[in-house]
Amino acid sequence: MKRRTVLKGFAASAGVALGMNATYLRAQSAPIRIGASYALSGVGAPVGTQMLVGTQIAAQQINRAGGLLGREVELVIRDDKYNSAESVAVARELAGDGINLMLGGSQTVTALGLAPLAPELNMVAIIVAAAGMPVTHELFNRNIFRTTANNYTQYGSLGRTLIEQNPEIKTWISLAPDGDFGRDSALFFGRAVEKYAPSGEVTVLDTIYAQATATDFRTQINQLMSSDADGLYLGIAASAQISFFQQARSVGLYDKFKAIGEVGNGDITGKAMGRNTHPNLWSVCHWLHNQEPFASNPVSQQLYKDYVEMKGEDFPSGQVAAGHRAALALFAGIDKAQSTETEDVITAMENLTFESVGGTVRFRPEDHQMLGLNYYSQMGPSTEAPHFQFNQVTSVDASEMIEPANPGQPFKIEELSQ
Amino acid sequence: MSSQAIFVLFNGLASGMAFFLVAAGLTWVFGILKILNLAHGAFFMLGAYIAFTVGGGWPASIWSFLGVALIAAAAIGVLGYLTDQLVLKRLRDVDYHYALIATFGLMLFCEGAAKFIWGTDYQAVMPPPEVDRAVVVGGSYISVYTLFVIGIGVSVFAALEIIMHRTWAGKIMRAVSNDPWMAGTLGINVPMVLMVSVIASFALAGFAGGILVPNQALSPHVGASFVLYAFMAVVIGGLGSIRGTFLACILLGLVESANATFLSQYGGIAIYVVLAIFLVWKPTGLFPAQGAT
Amino acid sequence: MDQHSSTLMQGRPAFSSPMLKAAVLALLFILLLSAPAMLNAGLLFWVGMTMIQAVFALSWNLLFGFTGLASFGHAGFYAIGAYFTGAALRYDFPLPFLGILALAGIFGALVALAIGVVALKRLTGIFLAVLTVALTEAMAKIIGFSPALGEQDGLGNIPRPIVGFGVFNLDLTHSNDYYRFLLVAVALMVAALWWVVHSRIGRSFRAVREDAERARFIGINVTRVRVLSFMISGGTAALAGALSAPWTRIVTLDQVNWLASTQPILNSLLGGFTSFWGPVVGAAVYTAINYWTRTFAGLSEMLVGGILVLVILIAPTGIVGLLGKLTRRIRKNGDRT
Amino acid sequence: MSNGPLLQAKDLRVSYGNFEVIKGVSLAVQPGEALAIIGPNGAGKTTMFKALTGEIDCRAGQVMFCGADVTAKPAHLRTAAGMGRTFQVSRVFLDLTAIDNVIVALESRDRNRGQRKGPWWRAAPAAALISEADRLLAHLHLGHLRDEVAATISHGDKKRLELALTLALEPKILMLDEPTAGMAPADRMQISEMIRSIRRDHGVSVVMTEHDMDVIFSIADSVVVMNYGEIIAAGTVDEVRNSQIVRDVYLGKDMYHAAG
Repeated sequence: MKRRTVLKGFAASAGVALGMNATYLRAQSAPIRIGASYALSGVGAPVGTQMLVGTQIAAQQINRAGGLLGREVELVIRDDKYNSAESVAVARELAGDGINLMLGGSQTVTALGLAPLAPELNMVAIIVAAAGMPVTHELFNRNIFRTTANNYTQYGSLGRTLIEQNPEIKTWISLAPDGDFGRDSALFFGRAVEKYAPSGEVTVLDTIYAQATATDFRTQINQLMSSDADGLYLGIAASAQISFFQQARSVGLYDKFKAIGEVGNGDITGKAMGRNTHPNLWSVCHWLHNQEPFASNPVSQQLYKDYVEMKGEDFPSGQVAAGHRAALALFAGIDKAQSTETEDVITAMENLTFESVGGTVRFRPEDHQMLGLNYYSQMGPSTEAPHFQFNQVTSVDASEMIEPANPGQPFKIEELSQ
Repeated sequence: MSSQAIFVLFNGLASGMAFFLVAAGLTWVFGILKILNLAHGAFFMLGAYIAFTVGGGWPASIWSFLGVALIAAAAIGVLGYLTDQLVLKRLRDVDYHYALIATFGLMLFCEGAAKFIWGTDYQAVMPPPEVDRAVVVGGSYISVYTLFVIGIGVSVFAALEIIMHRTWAGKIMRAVSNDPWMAGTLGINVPMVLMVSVIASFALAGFAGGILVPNQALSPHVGASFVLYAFMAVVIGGLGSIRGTFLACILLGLVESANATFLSQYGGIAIYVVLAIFLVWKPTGLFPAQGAT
Repeated sequence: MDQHSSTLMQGRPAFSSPMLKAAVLALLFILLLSAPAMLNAGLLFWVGMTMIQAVFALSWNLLFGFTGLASFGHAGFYAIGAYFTGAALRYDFPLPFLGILALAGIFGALVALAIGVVALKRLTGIFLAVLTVALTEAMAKIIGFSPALGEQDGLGNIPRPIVGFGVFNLDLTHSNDYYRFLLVAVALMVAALWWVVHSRIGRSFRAVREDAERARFIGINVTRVRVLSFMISGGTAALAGALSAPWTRIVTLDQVNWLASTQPILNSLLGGFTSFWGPVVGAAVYTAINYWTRTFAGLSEMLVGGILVLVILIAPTGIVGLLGKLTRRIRKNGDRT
Repeated sequence: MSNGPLLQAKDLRVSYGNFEVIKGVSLAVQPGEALAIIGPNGAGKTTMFKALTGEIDCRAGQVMFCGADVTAKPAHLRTAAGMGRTFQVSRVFLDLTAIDNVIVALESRDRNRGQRKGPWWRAAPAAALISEADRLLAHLHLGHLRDEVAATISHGDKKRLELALTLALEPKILMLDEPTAGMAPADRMQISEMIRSIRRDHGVSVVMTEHDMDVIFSIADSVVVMNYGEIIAAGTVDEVRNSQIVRDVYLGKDMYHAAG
């Protein structure tokens, strides 16, 4: 069985070398079927649909180039409904259909359902965007690979970026959703601010908490206004973040806080707030096609070109790149393995290096965590439509910010030496 | 401490009046039709979207803002007429559980339709420029827009009180609410009164959508955040009683505000404790309506 | 069954004779038992979820269809069972799995009892609707604040149990094995509910649903009957949740929200709440619709909402009611000719 | 059981809000006796009736039944103790068949007595109960409607079915609220004949409110006349018929109307 696949792969590459056309090859072998499970409905839909577009473009690109191992790539698209039970059902259904390669876990809730399942289903599961620490710690297993930064790296780097870019700000505070994520991300952010403050004299105040899905932040805004801080980490995401900005702007919070680092809404907030965007708002950034270093990156240029062709819009969301990157990782792994067998692909991916919109990235073999540059964008209002603009993008190398690999064990920040 | 108390008070009143704007239509239609319209929040949401579509994200003045809210009210009133003709009218004389479940279905349908029409991107509408600033009261930052919402809430309450207790139309409404059969024998066109009530209730939901849209991000789920509070207020106030609902909204707003200030690590819990206390202590509500079960 | 035939005892109109009904049920059981051999893992997962949803819907309909009380927060009971079982398995409570299941059911029933006692006299109508919704929301909030229950992320990585029967152990770690266990458990629960509905207790439930005042004046303690029904319903819903935790291997707040509470309502109405088997039919049909429309992403809310409204307006007695009407009409036509 | 009255009200007071509807009424019903409560509309007859059966609470006073104080007892316990009642507009379980209506009542009676016929695991009603229910239906001329759903049977049949439900409880006293309300004259006579035969066969006491004097005279032994929440006259049928006060406040206005 395995031998046949290898032979097919060989024949396919030979075919490409001999200049045979893709149609001929497709007729020769069945397509490689890859599951793509994203949140396409429910509250996760705004993000999930964008990621799917990125994945679809990646598949088109590889097929245009003759496919993988000489075979066409076929995506089997499913909606996990931003719901862990649904993501479990999807994974089982895909496995039952004979699919052993999938992209999923576009959010932490779905990744937590999917991750423990991969070994049972003998699948390679790419966790596209779930940044929760457990994925590469207590939930780690060999079958999962994460193609996004984890929370510790991500929000530590955001804190570092903010203090390095705004060294004059001496007092920082966080507004975070109650729960694991909010508590941890505010902590990671604050630690990094303290560690990387150039002068060393910086105060991080106690975090203020709000409900993740709240619609009224006036109490928290009043507390922020009454605090001594002039730098803010905002851990509230999605529509709640926009509600926060709407309510905060009216009472003058924009004047008080000289810099805000937010959790990752990026252009979602920019599009909604338009000319009322905070003038020094930093975001976790996946991709900005017209900003350096993305603008001169060939992978990024091609993705943008294909996006415009496919969607007819010229302002792609950064999330498109997350779906694109995850798919590229899997394709590169299959290509390196010259096989689609689960075990072969895992072995190949453990030491994989590939090119993404943000440059070269690789996986850390111990815990299958992706490493590369993490980007942070700064935006503010603009006089022209869409009335907000990105002013600059900076990067931090993940390998400087990541915790030591410790697969199988829960992540504890207290155990890290400062 | 006193600064905190002032803030809790203002913020609580603002939340309470926002709840009331949503709850007013809900309690009205309950009083007349004895139907708890679970889709009320969804029509509120549609009102907010219509206001956004008509008025855009930056209202030019407070007058154009109010005008847009009235347009949203009219549009949702029309939807109310259609809903009444197609759905509610057919459920008048059957077990009220059917109406509850049908309006639940309507709610889901409206949310799905909103996603279909307006997409899933979040939108933001700013308050009109006249109220788009803050005043500092006793060290607390209070947005003038929230004072505007308090003013609108009190005005709507006053208007409903006058209509219900001082006018001929209100007398007819109350007669139908108390005993539709008797009202019918007295020559009142009961089906007409019921239809007008449904339209008015929906229009109130649309108006609330237009007024409250600058309050938070606009998404298809925006109704859910208010409507649960509105249900609680309607139950605590005494089903169908506008006065009771008004008081209950203020109470819930204050509780929520105090909870967020003094017990922020358990945000949103206190309101349920209050609800439970009321359900046990005053199960018929502050102002029990006649005939409500 | 004996010759006594009455509405209380009668088979549902869609199945005319008890013999036929028993044969259909036996066939269904055999089909479900052999499902692991015939279906792929994904479909099998759906079948398992449908069986759980069917029991969940039956528990809701015991309350609504047979006692006349509507709970709009039934997901709360389901979540009690699911979270308790999830936590017990995840944190290795020193309890046998069957004991965990039993405790989950008892917890559900006790919570229902507590609600019933507090809200004793007013356990009806809109009061109950709002109370159940609010309590479920409050419970979701509390779970969201509990690190041991996974807060917003849910309780994941739940291991499947090994059931000890003293002399031998039943290893349910594999999907197919747990599926068979699930099937037997569901069959037993359906049988128990069938017994409740068709027994003296069930008849007193129906009397209360029909006319609580009249029931009081034939000596029925209406409050006690309602609380009892609420307890059985809550306990069964909790058991359904308890069975789901090792099946999905993750429990999240999605199982405690409004939409989750709608699921049993939708299934019962779709299938027909006037019939014992209606919720089961509804759960199966709903899963089928869901399965065939899974590629039309984003339309699910419109679809579910639209179906609910249409069912209420066009066929308030659901699929089973509609089938019954059809067979009666056909039979009548047959008689005439 | 004592030898005193079967049912007794002592200085009963009932208010709706601040408005006192029953202003200290006392009455007694002896075992086997049939008592009619009459009075003009709004006199408090139905309220009095509801207070006696436990449908509403009273503000002050006492209700004694079989020698025990039942004032604080809810309706279902008074029913279990032997009080059977019918409603002005007959109430039966509309979605159930006639026989099931009776079976539910029989099962409730047995439950309240702590009896169970047949093994616990048996879902279907015991054969003994089914035949008892059949006998009751036959007794009230409802045998042919055995398997009809109650919602579909006629008004008069519903009244009889309600009586069957009540009789299934084997009550010591029958509380009948306007047993002939809304009936044609022929039906009224049939019902009063039936009530007489039940009294004869079962030896039960009867308390009834009624407008129709013919029905009252054919059933009742004694009569209590109420006006504005008070008893203005009491006695045997003949005594009340000839009482001047009664003629003044009651017969003068409503009597001819009701009888005609």
